[in-house]
Amino acid sequence: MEVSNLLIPAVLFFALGFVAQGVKSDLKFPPDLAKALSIYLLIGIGLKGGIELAHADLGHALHAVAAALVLGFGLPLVAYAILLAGRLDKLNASAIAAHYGSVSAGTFLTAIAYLEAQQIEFESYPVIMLAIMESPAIIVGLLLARISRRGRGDEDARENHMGELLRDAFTNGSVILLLGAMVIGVVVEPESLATITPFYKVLFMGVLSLFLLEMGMEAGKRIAEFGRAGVFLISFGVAMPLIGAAAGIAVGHAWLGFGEGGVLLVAVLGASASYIAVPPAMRLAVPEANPSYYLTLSLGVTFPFNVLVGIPFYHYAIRHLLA
Amino acid sequence: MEVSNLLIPAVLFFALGFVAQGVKSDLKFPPDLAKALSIYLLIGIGLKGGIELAHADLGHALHAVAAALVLGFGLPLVAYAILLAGRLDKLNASAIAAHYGSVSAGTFLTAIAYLEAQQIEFESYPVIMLAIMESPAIIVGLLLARISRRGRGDEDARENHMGELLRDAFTNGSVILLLGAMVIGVVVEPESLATITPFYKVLFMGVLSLFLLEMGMEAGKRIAEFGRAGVFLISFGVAMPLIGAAAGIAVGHAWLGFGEGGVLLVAVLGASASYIAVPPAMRLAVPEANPSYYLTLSLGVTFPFNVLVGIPFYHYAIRHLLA
Amino acid sequence: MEVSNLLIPAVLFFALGFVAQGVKSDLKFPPDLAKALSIYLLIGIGLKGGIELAHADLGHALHAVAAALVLGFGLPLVAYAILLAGRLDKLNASAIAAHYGSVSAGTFLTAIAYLEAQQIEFESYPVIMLAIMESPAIIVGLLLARISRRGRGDEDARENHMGELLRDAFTNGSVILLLGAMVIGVVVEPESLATITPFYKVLFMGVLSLFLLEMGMEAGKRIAEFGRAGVFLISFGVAMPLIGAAAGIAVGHAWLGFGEGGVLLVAVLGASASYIAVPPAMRLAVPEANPSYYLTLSLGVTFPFNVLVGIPFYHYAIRHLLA
Amino acid sequence: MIPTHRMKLINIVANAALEERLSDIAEAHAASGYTVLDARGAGSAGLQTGVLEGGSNILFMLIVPEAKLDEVLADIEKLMKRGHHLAAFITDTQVLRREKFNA
Amino acid sequence: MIPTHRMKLINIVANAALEERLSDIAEAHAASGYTVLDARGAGSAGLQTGVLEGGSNILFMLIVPEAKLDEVLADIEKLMKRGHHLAAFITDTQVLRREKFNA
Amino acid sequence: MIPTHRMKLINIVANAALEERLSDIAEAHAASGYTVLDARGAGSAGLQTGVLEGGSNILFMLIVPEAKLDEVLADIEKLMKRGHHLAAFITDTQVLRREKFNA
Ligand SMILES: Nc1ncnc2c1ncn2[C@@H]1O[C@H](COP(=O)(O)O)[C@@H](O)[C@H]1O
Ligand SMILES: Nc1ncnc2c1ncn2[C@@H]1O[C@H](COP(=O)(O)O)[C@@H](O)[C@H]1O
Ligand SMILES: Nc1ncnc2c1ncn2[C@@H]1O[C@H](COP(=O)(O)O)[C@@H](O)[C@H]1O
Ligand code: NA
Ligand code: NA
Ligand code: NA
Repeated sequence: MEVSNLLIPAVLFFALGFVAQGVKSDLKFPPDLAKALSIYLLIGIGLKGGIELAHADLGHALHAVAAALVLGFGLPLVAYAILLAGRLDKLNASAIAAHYGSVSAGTFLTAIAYLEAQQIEFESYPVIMLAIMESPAIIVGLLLARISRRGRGDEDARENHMGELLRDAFTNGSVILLLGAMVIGVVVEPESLATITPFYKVLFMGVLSLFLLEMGMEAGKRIAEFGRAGVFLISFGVAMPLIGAAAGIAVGHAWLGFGEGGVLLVAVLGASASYIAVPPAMRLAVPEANPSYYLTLSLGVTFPFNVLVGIPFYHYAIRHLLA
Repeated sequence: MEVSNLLIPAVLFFALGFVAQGVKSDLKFPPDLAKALSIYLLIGIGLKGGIELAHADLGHALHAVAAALVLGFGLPLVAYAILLAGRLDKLNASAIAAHYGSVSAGTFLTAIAYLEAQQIEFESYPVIMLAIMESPAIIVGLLLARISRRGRGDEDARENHMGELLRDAFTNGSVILLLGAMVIGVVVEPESLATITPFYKVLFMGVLSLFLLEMGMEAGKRIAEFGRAGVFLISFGVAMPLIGAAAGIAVGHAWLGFGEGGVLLVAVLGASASYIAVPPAMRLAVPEANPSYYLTLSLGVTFPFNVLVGIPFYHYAIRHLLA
Repeated sequence: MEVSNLLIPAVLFFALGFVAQGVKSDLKFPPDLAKALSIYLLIGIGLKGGIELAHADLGHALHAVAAALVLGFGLPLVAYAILLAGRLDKLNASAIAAHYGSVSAGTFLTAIAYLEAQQIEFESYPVIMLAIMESPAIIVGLLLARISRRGRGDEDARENHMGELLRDAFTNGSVILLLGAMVIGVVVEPESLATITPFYKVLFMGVLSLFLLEMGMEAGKRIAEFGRAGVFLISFGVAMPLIGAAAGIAVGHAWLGFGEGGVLLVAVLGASASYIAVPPAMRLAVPEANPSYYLTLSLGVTFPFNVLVGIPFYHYAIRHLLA
Repeated sequence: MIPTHRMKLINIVANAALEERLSDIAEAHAASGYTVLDARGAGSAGLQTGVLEGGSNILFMLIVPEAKLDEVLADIEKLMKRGHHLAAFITDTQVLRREKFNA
Repeated sequence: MIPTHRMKLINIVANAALEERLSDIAEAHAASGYTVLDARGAGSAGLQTGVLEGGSNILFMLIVPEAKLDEVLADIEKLMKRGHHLAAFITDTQVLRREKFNA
Repeated sequence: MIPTHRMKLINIVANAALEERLSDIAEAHAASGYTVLDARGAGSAGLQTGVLEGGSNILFMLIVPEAKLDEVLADIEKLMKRGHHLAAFITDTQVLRREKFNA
């Protein structure tokens, strides 16, 4: 594996943002720019997934969905167990766990850019899995928090009404964008879709690079909060992606039988933690948890780790496994 | 007319936003994104119009302009009469009437996407008419409000000074963008224009889809205000576009002699109501009117009606008329 | 030189914004749009420079860098001397001087659009010079201000600590974006860069036109502040670009031996004044100076002068010089 | 002299996800309206840069007649009891046109 | 102890289209300046989501010496009389450097 | 009745470039946090349209116990002495949960 594999725009722009923050540059991004870019990226992935879903094998697709549900429901439980073992209180553990069951679209797209730069083929199903994996993690987080609250007697109708709890998980903004765009990608005729692909497809990697530049800065800002999080949580932020990647590799290889590229993408789904969809959901669902913990872990530790170290490392491991 | 005609990105993204709001998704758009997108879209239409105007037949162009003025000055009077008949106070009637004399670029562009998806040819003159139709409606609204105020003796120099009144109508932001871009499209040499067309032309339909997604959400938010508007106004919001479309069809077919596509676009010019250019103008010109009425009608009722039902219906009617 | 040379999108969109402000249009741009566009433009120039730097002649490149340093350090001193001669206080003189040693990317890019419209070749080194010239000017401004403050005894550790002073100059947001993107352009393999060029290259001139539209409005708003600046400063805003252009022509022609196109670009580097990178730097480094002076001069006087009059005039002069 | 009327301005700085909850409170107490501004900042919940939704604040402003102050604060207290991270502070203010703020 | 000086902070929440009118009022009364923030909200004019210009609010802040308060309020009253939908509220405030606010 | 506690709300309107300096001051005095809003306006430093960084304001809000007011104002005075253009004004406010604002 040559170094040049890592010298791709996605990774370098992320690094640039990270460095800019490190040298205390006065570089500022309009706060709303990242929000606009992530909306664009989610629609772009959704369309891509839908177009591929249109002529995908239903059997395989269902297996991929099932695998996504297993990872989405399973990983948070693993994370929760580890966090409790580390003596973290149950509510913070619930909120953090939810982030690790979900995924980071930015990391996933970096992995795609990484594969494309090396002309490595990959299956399309992981894109579908990405859209599926937001909701289960949120639901598990909600349920874990509910259980943790038991007997504290400060139950609250609104927060804990099961119906609304599920609604919030499925009407999450990111989920709506991913699934909605996916449906549009499925139902619209190719020639009609062609009118919007110059915008959503041709520009995609360029927009991603700009998004990652800003995320690099955001990740850099979080380093100042490491102290607050403490050694145990910071190390969890590095260890959990390794566990998630291992689970992803097992699922992608043994169960779904994907090739090198597809397995890497599933590994990244398992390894990455959400910093866009899940944090606002946890704000409402587990208000008692401290957002500084879960934002610092998912955005400040796990995200840079996956982008700069994890992806090539998982790839290296997969190569050896398949060889 | 097959259903697939309606399954175009423009319509589906609008529907997605509308649904997202309906299911109370927490999906949020940065408030400034829609403003940026509409600036882009207005410049894009203007350039398109200018490029076509450059090699358009002056005679036809003048007829189109005349027709635009007739619709722009006439339709608000019709709307005003209907609203007074419905016992709405004169000032609210004046403000609402202005919106229906003007046009909705979003609806107009959806109609263009609708035609292109079916490979139906259309004349270029309606684009010029679009740019013309903003100002007259604003002027009529201003004059109607002035008359309504007569004798109320709380005249105010600034609001009612005829010169400034006209200036505001012609220096309206949307008018400046449309006409300015149109002039640029006329005077710049093709090879020089080619440097900016990848941005303004190739991306256009994609940007439109993103804009309509957000407008779908905005329209959805307005439904909560239906009660405030009342049954009469809500039904006016459905009836008036039908009248406007009929007027547009008559003008486009009988006067301008356009084909199926061109007539549909003129129908949409007549049927649609402004929710970008006119509301701020009425805020200053008819402050007494309640913005909740005219925003709810143009954005919450007429816009979705035209995009989801009106366009295919007008098209259907035109087909029968021409057959 | 035919008029059609000036009828290029970049110039016309700037003029449109300027006129819109002149006629007191209610046209509004979301404040953050310009910030987002300028981030995009700086990355775009940086990448362009890096790609060209990759296969540039090192010898020539070093000469270009040296020339950029000479202009960057020299021009502020000239400006400072003139301003003191005009009886301006030393601190305001220091801050204004820094702006004229630095450059305006918007003006530079307008010059590139102007050359491309006439199919005039130009060297790639000026792009590198652009990236170099931000920092020296800031440093000179800081040093001049320090000297001016001598003996005022209200020294402040933080503001005047040499280390931080230099850090601020080199970690300036614009510098980071330009140099960072340049490095990325150098190290990334062509086929990998190709994934982001549709975004950063193909759209570039279109995005520039939108940026210049907003800058035209900003420049227009500044006219109201001319009175505050006074006759001397306003005339300085027209005279200084002429001096800077002359210096640039001398350097570009006699020293660097560029052709017609390259010399014009160096002239514009000399003639233009920064309104993005330097103002925030001076806010911190020379807080005593009045921002209304330097913003009005660089943005309200020198920028429109260069875009509308200067570029073609410098070009005309260069033609005669080379003939 | 233009008459003004004493009222209470309730300010709440909280994560953007709470906007709907807060406007519901305003409605529940029949306030004449409310105002929301986007904000960033830092506090016990850590740094809120305003870049990601999970780290974006709003400043929610609500003007109420003094008679209503306590019932509204009670609802805000409920949110805080539930664990929500927010800063709430009340300022005396004089409004133009008492009737606009339904008192 | 740092000296502060009692002044009046006039807050106005209105549609963005009124920004120029309000800054004209500030100038007309020789205020030292003004501050504007983008806002959204809801009130008698309905929901203001901040997405479309016709439905976007601003929070306009104007600090004036007490002596000037009434003449400024008179101009704001004029706007309201003319029918403009806006919320205006005044708060006591202590400024640093009286001279900055020309009093 | 919900208990509230008297504190001071320090408001500063300054160029965006000063944000880091101001948050440093908040930290230096162990404030529980701070809030920042983007703003535009006009003043002695001229028109601040908010479009370019050099012409963009922020409204920096800092709530402190009265005991801390003076030391914080002293630091702000330092900034002004150094020449920085900013408007600073302090308002009395009543906070919910005194302990949140570490007093
Ligand atoms: N002392 C303070 N002054 C001003 N704003 C504050 C202060 N403390 C907290 N805030 C704001 O309130 C938000 C929520 O506070 P917290 O619950 O402590 O995280 C923070 O993100 C800040 O924007
Ligand atoms: N009770 C209130 N508290 C805070 N803001 C309000 C209140 N009433 C109205 N506003 C704001 O003032 C704007 C104009 O009010 P109105 O004239 O009632 O439409 C609204 O859009 C709100 O943003
Ligand atoms: N009288 C005032 N009322 C409200 N805001 C003000 C006032 N004077 C100044 N400001 C704000 O404070 C900023 C800095 O003020 P200055 O130092 O005078 O330039 C200005 O850009 C305004 O946004
Ligand atoms: Na995961
Ligand atoms: Na119409
Ligand atoms: Na220069």
